[in-house]
Amino acid sequence: MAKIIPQATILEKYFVTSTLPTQWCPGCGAGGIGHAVLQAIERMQLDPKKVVLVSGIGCNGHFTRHLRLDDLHVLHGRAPAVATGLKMARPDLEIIVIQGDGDAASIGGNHLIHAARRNIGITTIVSNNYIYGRTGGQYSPTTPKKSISTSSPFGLEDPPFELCNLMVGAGATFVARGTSYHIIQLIDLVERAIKHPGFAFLEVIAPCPTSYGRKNPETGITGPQMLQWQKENSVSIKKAAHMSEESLRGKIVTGILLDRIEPEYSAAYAKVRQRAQKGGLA
Amino acid sequence: MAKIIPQATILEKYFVTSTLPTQWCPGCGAGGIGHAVLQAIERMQLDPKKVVLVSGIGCNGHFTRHLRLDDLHVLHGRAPAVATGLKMARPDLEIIVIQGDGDAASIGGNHLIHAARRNIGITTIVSNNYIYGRTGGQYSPTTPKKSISTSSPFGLEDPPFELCNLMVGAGATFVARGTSYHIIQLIDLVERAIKHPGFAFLEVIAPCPTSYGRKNPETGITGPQMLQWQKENSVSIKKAAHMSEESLRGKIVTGILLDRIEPEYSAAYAKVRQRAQKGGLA
Amino acid sequence: MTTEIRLSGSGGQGLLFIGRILAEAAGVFEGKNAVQSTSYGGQVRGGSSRSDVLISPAEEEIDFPEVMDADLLLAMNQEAADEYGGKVKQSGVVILDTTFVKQPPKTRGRIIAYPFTLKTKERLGSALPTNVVVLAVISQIGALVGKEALVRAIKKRSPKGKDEINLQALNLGFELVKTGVLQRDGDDERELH
Amino acid sequence: MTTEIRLSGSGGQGLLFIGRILAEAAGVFEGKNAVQSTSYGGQVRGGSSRSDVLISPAEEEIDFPEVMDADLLLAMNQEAADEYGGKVKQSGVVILDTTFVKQPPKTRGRIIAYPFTLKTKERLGSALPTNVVVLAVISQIGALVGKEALVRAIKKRSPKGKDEINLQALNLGFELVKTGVLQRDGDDERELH
Amino acid sequence: MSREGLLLQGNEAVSEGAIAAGVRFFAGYPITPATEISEVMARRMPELGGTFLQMEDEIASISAVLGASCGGVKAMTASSGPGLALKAEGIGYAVCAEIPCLIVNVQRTGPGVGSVTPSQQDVMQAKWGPNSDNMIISLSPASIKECFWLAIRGVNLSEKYRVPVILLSDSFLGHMSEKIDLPSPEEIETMDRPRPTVAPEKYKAYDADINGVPPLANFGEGYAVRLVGNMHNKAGDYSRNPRDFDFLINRLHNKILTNLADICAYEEVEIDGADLVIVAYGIVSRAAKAAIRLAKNQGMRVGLFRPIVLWPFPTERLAEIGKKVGGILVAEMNMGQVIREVERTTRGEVPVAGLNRIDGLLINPLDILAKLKEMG
Amino acid sequence: MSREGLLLQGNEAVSEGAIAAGVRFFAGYPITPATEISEVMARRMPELGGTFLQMEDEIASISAVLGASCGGVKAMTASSGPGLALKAEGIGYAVCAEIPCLIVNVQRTGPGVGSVTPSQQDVMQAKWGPNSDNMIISLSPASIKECFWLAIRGVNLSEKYRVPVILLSDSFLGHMSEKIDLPSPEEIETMDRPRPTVAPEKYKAYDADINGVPPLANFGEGYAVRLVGNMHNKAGDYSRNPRDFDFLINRLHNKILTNLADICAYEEVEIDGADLVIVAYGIVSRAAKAAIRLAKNQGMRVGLFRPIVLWPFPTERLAEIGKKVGGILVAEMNMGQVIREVERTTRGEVPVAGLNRIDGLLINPLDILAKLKEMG
Amino acid sequence: MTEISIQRKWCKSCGICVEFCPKKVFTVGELNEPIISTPDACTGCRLCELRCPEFAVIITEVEERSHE
Amino acid sequence: MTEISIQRKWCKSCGICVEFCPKKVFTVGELNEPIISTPDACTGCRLCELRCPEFAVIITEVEERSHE
Ligand SMILES: Cc1ncc(C[n+]2csc(CCOP(=O)(O)OP(=O)(O)O)c2C)c(N)n1
Ligand SMILES: Cc1ncc(C[n+]2csc(CCOP(=O)(O)OP(=O)(O)O)c2C)c(N)n1
Ligand code: SF4
Ligand code: SF4
Ligand code: SF4
Ligand code: SF4
Ligand code: SF4
Ligand code: SF4
Ligand SMILES: [Mg+2]
Ligand SMILES: [Mg+2]
Repeated sequence: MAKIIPQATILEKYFVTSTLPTQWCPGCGAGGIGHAVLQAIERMQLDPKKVVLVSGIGCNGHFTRHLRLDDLHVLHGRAPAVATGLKMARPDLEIIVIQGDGDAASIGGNHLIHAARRNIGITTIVSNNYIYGRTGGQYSPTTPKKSISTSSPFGLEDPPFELCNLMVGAGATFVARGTSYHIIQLIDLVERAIKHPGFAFLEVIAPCPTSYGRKNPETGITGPQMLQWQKENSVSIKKAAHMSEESLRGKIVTGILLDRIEPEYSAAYAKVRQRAQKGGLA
Repeated sequence: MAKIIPQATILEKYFVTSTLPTQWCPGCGAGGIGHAVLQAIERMQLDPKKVVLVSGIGCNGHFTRHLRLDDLHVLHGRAPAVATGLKMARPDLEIIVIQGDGDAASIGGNHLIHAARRNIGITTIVSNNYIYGRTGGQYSPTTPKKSISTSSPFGLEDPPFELCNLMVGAGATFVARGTSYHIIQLIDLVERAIKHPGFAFLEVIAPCPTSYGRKNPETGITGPQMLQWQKENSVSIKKAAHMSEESLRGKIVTGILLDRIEPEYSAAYAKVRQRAQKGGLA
Repeated sequence: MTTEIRLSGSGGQGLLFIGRILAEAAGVFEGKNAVQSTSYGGQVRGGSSRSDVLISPAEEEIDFPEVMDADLLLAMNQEAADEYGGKVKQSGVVILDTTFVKQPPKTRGRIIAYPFTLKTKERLGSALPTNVVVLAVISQIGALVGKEALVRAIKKRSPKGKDEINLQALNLGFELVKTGVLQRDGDDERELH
Repeated sequence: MTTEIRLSGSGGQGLLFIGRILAEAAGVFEGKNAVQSTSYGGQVRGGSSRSDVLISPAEEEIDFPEVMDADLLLAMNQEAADEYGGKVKQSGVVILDTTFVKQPPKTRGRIIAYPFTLKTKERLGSALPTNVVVLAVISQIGALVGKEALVRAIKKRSPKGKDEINLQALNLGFELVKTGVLQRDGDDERELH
Repeated sequence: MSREGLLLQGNEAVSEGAIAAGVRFFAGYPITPATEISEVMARRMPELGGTFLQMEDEIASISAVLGASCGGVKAMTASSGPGLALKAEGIGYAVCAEIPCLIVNVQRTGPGVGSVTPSQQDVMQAKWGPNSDNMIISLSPASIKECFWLAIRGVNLSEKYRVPVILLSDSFLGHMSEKIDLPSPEEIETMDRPRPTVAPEKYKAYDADINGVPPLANFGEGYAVRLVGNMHNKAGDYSRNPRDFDFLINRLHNKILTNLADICAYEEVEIDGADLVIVAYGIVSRAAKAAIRLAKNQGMRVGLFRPIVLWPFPTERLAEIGKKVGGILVAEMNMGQVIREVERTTRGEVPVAGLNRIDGLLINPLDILAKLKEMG
Repeated sequence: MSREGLLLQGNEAVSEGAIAAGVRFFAGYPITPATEISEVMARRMPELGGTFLQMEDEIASISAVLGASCGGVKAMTASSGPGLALKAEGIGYAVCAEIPCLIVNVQRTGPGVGSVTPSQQDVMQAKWGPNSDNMIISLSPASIKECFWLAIRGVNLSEKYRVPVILLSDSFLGHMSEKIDLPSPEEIETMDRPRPTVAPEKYKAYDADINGVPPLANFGEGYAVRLVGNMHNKAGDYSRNPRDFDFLINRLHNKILTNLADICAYEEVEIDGADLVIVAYGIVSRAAKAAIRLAKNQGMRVGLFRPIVLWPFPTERLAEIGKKVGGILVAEMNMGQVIREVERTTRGEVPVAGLNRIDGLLINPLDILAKLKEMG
Repeated sequence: MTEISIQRKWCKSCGICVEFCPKKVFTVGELNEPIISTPDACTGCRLCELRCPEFAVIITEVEERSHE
Repeated sequence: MTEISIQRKWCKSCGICVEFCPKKVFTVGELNEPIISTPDACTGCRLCELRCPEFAVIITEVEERSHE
């Protein structure tokens, strides 16, 4: 287990503490992801000047407002597209995208799959709390069937996306899943995702007690209950390899699900520049 | 091999012949898909009154203007979303969506994956000619690497989508691929797709001699050459099962790649109506 | 004449709820005109909360739907008291929950100060229905609506299983008024703060 | 004085190409003012095509960028001839490719009719550079630009490997004018159609 | 639906109005301050055998609505400014393809993501958001009652004229509660799209004279309907003929402009004899009424002109008023949008002043009163 | 870049102008009649070490442009009406977040998908397409030369004022070729966004006075820049304070409106002594010039007022002109858009007539002449 | 037996029918147009119909005449 | 040895630190707020820091004082 950086250090180096407290509800999963991101950044000794956060609209996107880092808080769903432009213009920057499940998979689904397809060198972290938290708890494209939400008062019949599968289908080269509960693993996953040279996708199962928990007590009502549920229902990818499909049903498989190397897009594009500058059309 | 309906019958029953000739270039793949759709409709003896075509913007979407069927020629990329609304409002209709690769996978990518996720009972046929034909030959999200197009004059470095993989990742329940050359198989695939109770996705590899062929002679320049290339480079899914990944590289695998039954979305939603009408919130 | 009531405090104190009950009781069950409006913010939780209710006789339409000068101001925290205390009519009444409001605000109105939250918790075992207790008090003091209408509205709008405790709270509020335990402060003193 | 030239025919006959060459030769290489414009349609292929070129002396700006009354009209198919024949000045010239135009249009202008496409195929083995042949003819007849400028523009704009054949076509055009083989029709006769 | 009075929020009233008008299909994407409309519809649509769809975004929402409408089901969506921006292309498409639908826009503060506080900043966007010239209808309610009735009116106009109708609510009205007496169904006039009168083989989806609304067959009825957003001829086939363009675009305008008497609606308060007239719409008109009350107390004669239909703008009547009064004050919660129409319409014949507020708070009667006094 | 003359199409000239202004990032999505801009950029950007990105749609395109711009690279996109509609939300975001960028809109005929023929139908959309009040700048070139120079001007204004600039070309101009003498680099003035003058720790991305343009640090320079499209305070943090809203929205307007002298541009032809003045912009102004020529021959005294900057509209100068002449004819290829501004501006002091064409063909000098004669 | 007809107004001379007729019934004409050269070889497989992008080929089955 | 401090202004009394401290260092107060009950049991694993959604827990390592 790698070293944990003291919170005091993180606070001092990265936070604008005058912006705290956060606006989140008690037990919200957004903060945990924030910890993991900052721990990884600090552990990797990234130059904070070169780290840019691109944050989506939604509760989870609110994390970045508390930090002393470049931060582009963009339109709902557009973060991967914005980050793609930024990375192409400035390949020297380390770009971390923070989105919610609605932001990433609903309105932003197309940008997400295209970022994956291009293998653009950004890290996209999606906080999947199974709900639109920020707008008061409507179901999202990841909300499990039968869930109650303010827009599915009779129980949802929409099948959900498996975000990681979607990413694999879209051609992503790094796909991982973690949970808020497994915070130590999560830091490692963030680190691995950042280190991955192409597009890295990390899904984090995160509690939204207010908008999801209260209406769907099966997975816990309060923050601690929801973390407990995560603890009890997660299986590492290693273990999962030895389990039957049946016994995996309803389980959260955590870890790195896919990791392969393909040319990173901004680097690949450099070849286009070379060819263009040599003059000939290919 | 099932019966082929005489073209004379098709012309009389389905075409507004005064709209012919088409505006397509010689050898264009759009027409072949049209044949397959009409053959399947007629073979299945669907009631033409109940068949609605939803056509996207692009050369391929122009097929429907020649027909005597309900036809909604929609905005670029939006066909699956429009069709979803129509199907939910009118589950009695048989809805066939005709899109190009750009329409479906670029601007319309999000609607496509969400239609797949919901398992809405429509048939989506994507003519994949590897290019934006209608706007004069810019690369699309399916254009193979290194291709020359008006927007990749130095050779493309974007990795393409594997559309069928994307659909599998999105949760589609029926995924198939055919080619213009294999027209008999294509009719069968259209029929199977229409019969599938949920969302059915059919990719058709189709030639665009004008915008793709001329700049990328490796896969043929003219219509006949491009069909010939399809013939030589296709492998049925059956055969493919016995081939190594290596030997499958660059091959078009045709046939039904995935076929499973899950509740169709408009039918599933009927359950919500039932619960609502019984009065209780679930 | 339109009666202007402002209910102010923190998010989570249930002011929107009692605003709507009051409006419904007056508007629907007593046939008056009633408007309830809310200062609307972007926060998911917490922060300040404000709910205005305007009530007028059936024949008199309510135009502007926010309180201009309150006939009745309820302030459930210090910030609310400070911010709105000045916008009360000379003839108005300011009701403070001294559980939270430690410093009476500058106001022209008459002040009624009482530790509603504490007392509710004491009497009903939970502080949650304090809003309904206060609702009863306000309705009485302002002579806004009768008890029957309040009961109907509460029954209609209470979430499942909550109507019982809410009705208890309503009774408690009526009792507080009747028994005269609500402490009164004169205007003049307040002006000095 | 601005000279107004309209090149019309079918898509694929290369009228846009020679319009641009003409404009570039006159504008860039001979220092005049030149504008070339196109009627723009939505079709991918085929259909009608129109390319207008306006040329004026260096000191005279060109305002409206479309031909109003043509000094020179080239019609490479019947529809074009019919549609634009009437929009030619009294002093204007109408050049018809009789490979496609079988019926001279109603026009006030002088008609020059010649089977350019057929002859080009005959002489150069391919009909493709017919457009450049006609370009040469037009330039001469209208005294629009010198050969040198045309040669430069052709060299600049021809796709790789096509400049040779285009220069041959240019020469052929010049030859046709010089040798006087271009058949001439009087106005009066045409008016009767 | 009971005849008993009800306390409804604006967002609820709009929903119930649309339902009363026959809407049985809702597709939307959540956005504050419009979410309650989704939430009501999520409950009410399935209860009534209709459909509630939460789509992947606003673009998909308007798309799904148009699809449903083609199937003959009255359909609506709801959003706020940023969402309306995303729907603009689809609304323009609906204008061209002439597909009826209701779009509710609960305005919030902008530009950009802005804030969820009330505003009237999307008035111009409602008309000019889509590309090109678009003749749409836009309505502006000022009370809960009007939220209900204008939703009905919106659906009806949309069907009658085959045109998208945009109902412009705002964050304040959307969350304000007021008593409303719901009418019984028979008190509600509902309108349906004009139905074809020719045999299916002869049917063309765009067959109307230059001022006309072409009959619309629903999908699945055997009319071989072709609906299209490209420039088209009467059959709905693509056209490249300039005459077809001219005819089509003019007809799309004329079908509205030749029916202004049917479409336009406004309220007037004490205009006769007024020295000054306030032009205000939506929630601000209520501050204006209060201001008039206060002004009267102070001996001033002030009137109100309240456009209920904002687009097409009631130019004619306003021009008349402009000739009669000493000044016009346009009070609106934006940087000055309707004032542009007022200035244009009154042609300098009367001084026109603006009172604007964009800080997320309501314009107050006292603000208006002060401004009125300033104007003399 | 050579000093030799060149024959360029409008779409090429716009591209070359943007490049000359320092644009090194292009993201777009193909749409006729703007595709050539993409195609030129697909070649030129990598040649110059810049980036050409074909994004998945227009929304992604404007998004990528904004991302690149934050990185300090001058960035642009190009589209046509339907695409501009899709970009509207992003443009509004850029207004609020104050991120410089150039958006070229090559107008085609609408509504809806419409047709690729020329029009001037997106003038109002350019300003009012996004939700809420948006103070943007929009330019209208009339020649190939101007396509080039206004692209430069657009990039410069965008940087100087941290505002999105919309260049309104059209399908005709985009494909028309004209000679242009390209200037040498030193003849071109380029402008960069105002740079921070404070220490990185003190930097705030929105720190300016009520009329000011706040300095903008690029990402990756250590300033901890926070850019945001929500209502915000000077640090870029969310605000719910009405005073912050008021300050921000007013500042976004003021930074443009207090610099009209720098920003506005128009051309006047023979206005002095004119009986009638034509107001025309873009390609139509050339028909107007021809019409003036023809009118002169017939003894009429006609002038031209051509807004080069369409937004903000040159109200002041036009109001003056309105006072001096006998009539104004607004000729435009739409159903009447700029005429609304002209009517508003001239306050009834002069008769204003419109000449409109929406059939995909150019307004012709003879059309104008006939209308002028009608006006007397 | 079959009768083969080509709608000349629709045909774009793409050559697909020519190339892929299993019986090589068509040849290419001067302007690349398809010429029905050996109609009797036609087996009525309809592949030409199905592959013609312009819907321009029509095969009609005609009664096989008895040996008269 | 560690010192545990909670930023009370930031803490939202969610109970996560309480629930998941392996050493049960915290208990719940009257208003659900976390109370540092057995600070000496703390092993300095920092899980409470990392899991606190409000960044409100700060663990400081202090020099273990020698047995004086
Ligand atoms: C274009 C647009 N549509 C809708 C919204 C409203 N909106 C804000 S956040 C959000 C969803 C948030 O859900 P998610 O992304 O899962 O984030 P969470 O709040 O759950 O962290 C929505 C729909 C918006 N801001 N912009
Ligand atoms: C919003 C919008 N953006 C762009 C376009 C331009 N456009 C028309 S068709 C097309 C792409 C067509 O490609 P594809 O879908 O592959 O169809 P094909 O023409 O190749 O059959 C594009 C980009 C448009 N009509 N609308
Ligand atoms: S609503 Fe959910 S996601 Fe949003 S702050 Fe509250 S707990 Fe977190
Ligand atoms: S451009 Fe390609 S897709 Fe379009 S009609 Fe021509 S061949 Fe077909
Ligand atoms: S396939 Fe059809 S279009 Fe092609 S040559 Fe044959 S008949 Fe003509
Ligand atoms: S039907 Fe078959 S055999 Fe006969 S011409 Fe056509 S392809 Fe050839
Ligand atoms: S550091 Fe570990 S042991 Fe110490 S209080 Fe925190 S969770 Fe408990
Ligand atoms: S985890 Fe943090 S917010 Fe939650 S109770 Fe503990 S200190 Fe408070
Ligand atoms: Mg979420
Ligand atoms: Mg394609």
